[in-house]
Amino acid sequence: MSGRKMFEITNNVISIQEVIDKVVDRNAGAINTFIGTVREMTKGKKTMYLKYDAYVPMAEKKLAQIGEEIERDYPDAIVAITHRIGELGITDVAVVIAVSTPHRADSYAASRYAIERIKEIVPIWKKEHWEDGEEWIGDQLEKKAYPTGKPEAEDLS
Amino acid sequence: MSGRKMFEITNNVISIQEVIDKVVDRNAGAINTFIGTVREMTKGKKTMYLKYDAYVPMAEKKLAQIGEEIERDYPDAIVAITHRIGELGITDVAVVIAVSTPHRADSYAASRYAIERIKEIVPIWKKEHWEDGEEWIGDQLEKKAYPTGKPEAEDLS
Amino acid sequence: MIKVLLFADLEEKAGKREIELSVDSMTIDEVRTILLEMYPAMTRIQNAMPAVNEEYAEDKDIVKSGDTVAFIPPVSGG
Amino acid sequence: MIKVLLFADLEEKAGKREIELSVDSMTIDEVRTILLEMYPAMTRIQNAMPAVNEEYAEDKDIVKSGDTVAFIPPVSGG
Repeated sequence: MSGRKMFEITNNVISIQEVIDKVVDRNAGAINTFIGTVREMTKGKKTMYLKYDAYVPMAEKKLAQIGEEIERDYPDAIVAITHRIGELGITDVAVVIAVSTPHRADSYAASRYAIERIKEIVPIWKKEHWEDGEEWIGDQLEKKAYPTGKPEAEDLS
Repeated sequence: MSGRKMFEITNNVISIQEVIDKVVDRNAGAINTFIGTVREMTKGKKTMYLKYDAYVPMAEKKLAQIGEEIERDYPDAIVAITHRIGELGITDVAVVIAVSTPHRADSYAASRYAIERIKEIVPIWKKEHWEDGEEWIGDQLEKKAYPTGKPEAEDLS
Repeated sequence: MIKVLLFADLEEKAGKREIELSVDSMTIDEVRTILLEMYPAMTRIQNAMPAVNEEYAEDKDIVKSGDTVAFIPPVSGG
Repeated sequence: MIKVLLFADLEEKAGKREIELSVDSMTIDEVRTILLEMYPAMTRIQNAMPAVNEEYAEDKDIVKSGDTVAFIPPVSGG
């Protein structure tokens, strides 16, 4: 894996195959991949496009932390995550998570954990652009926010 | 989706991106992909290569049945599955499942359902080739077999 | 004539994937018995699930001339 | 000098992402109070989680000259 960045924020189109290639392993029998795409309709409102922004160096650190949390719980797992920022249109790929494990159950559990943690601790924000306006999501609490308004103590390390 | 085969048995290398492209949808916010790869070590034995065989027309029908079962439980899901047969080496991709859904939880659940069902009802067999022998798996009960020795009544439709 | 398909270990024991039985009608159980008489080493056919014309079937089902009966050993795809 | 980073709605309210405060040392709570005085419209900074030098921190933590304090609104990646 030397030379390949396992946890990355990018301004470019994400190559799904490249993220998957980072976790291919002779001892892996399963690779679970989660791809987050831009959906047109959310709660009856039509999205024209999204803009993602991030606190890039901290976001990459937090993605790496998620990888470490997974490798602590699943010692044979290999994790790679790439999140795109900038302007994205409908069906564009915003995030790709790839997790390889020897057996399939762990690949699903670890991949699911990764996307939930991204939505909790990684400093990335999206701005929805509708026909009649725009808004930074998260501020709006359209999604699960930190239950206490901020990450819990265990999220802070 | 016209012209594209959503449920396919192939002798060729699987393009993961092509399977994913079949389920991209303007109303999908999530695509879960499961990739089954050939693992080197299983229960302490070293696999040299695998050979997969299938009852091709029935296997494609049963993959399509799995797709229908998922679309019954998750009406907005789109499912594509490709399984490769023939000789595969370590890290080669044997199966790719892609499921798109509006929200992420369903994409994980439906993808997991698909791989479990493949291992229950789709007539595909693998033969392990070790340094000191070879054997058709399934016959060996190295994995979960039909609990009653055959699919249950509900598997037969 | 009934067409029989064999896979995996069963195919290897028979030395072929396809067999034709010159009969008009019989139960799947009877087909299995005939195959075991022809290929006594094919013991695992006992654990194989029958399918008729590409759909799973029951041992007591009757197959007729023109049908294809497949014996599906426990599967191992994925 | 303490560097302050603002994102998303906070950045828009301030009209910039980066602000420098010419102070030697203060709590994060005090930094937040200063920012609210500078930009009264930036009310959502109350719901933002502070980070110091790219790690989440607590409001009572003290930042010193050379540190970078970021205010992280509820995130919405993925």
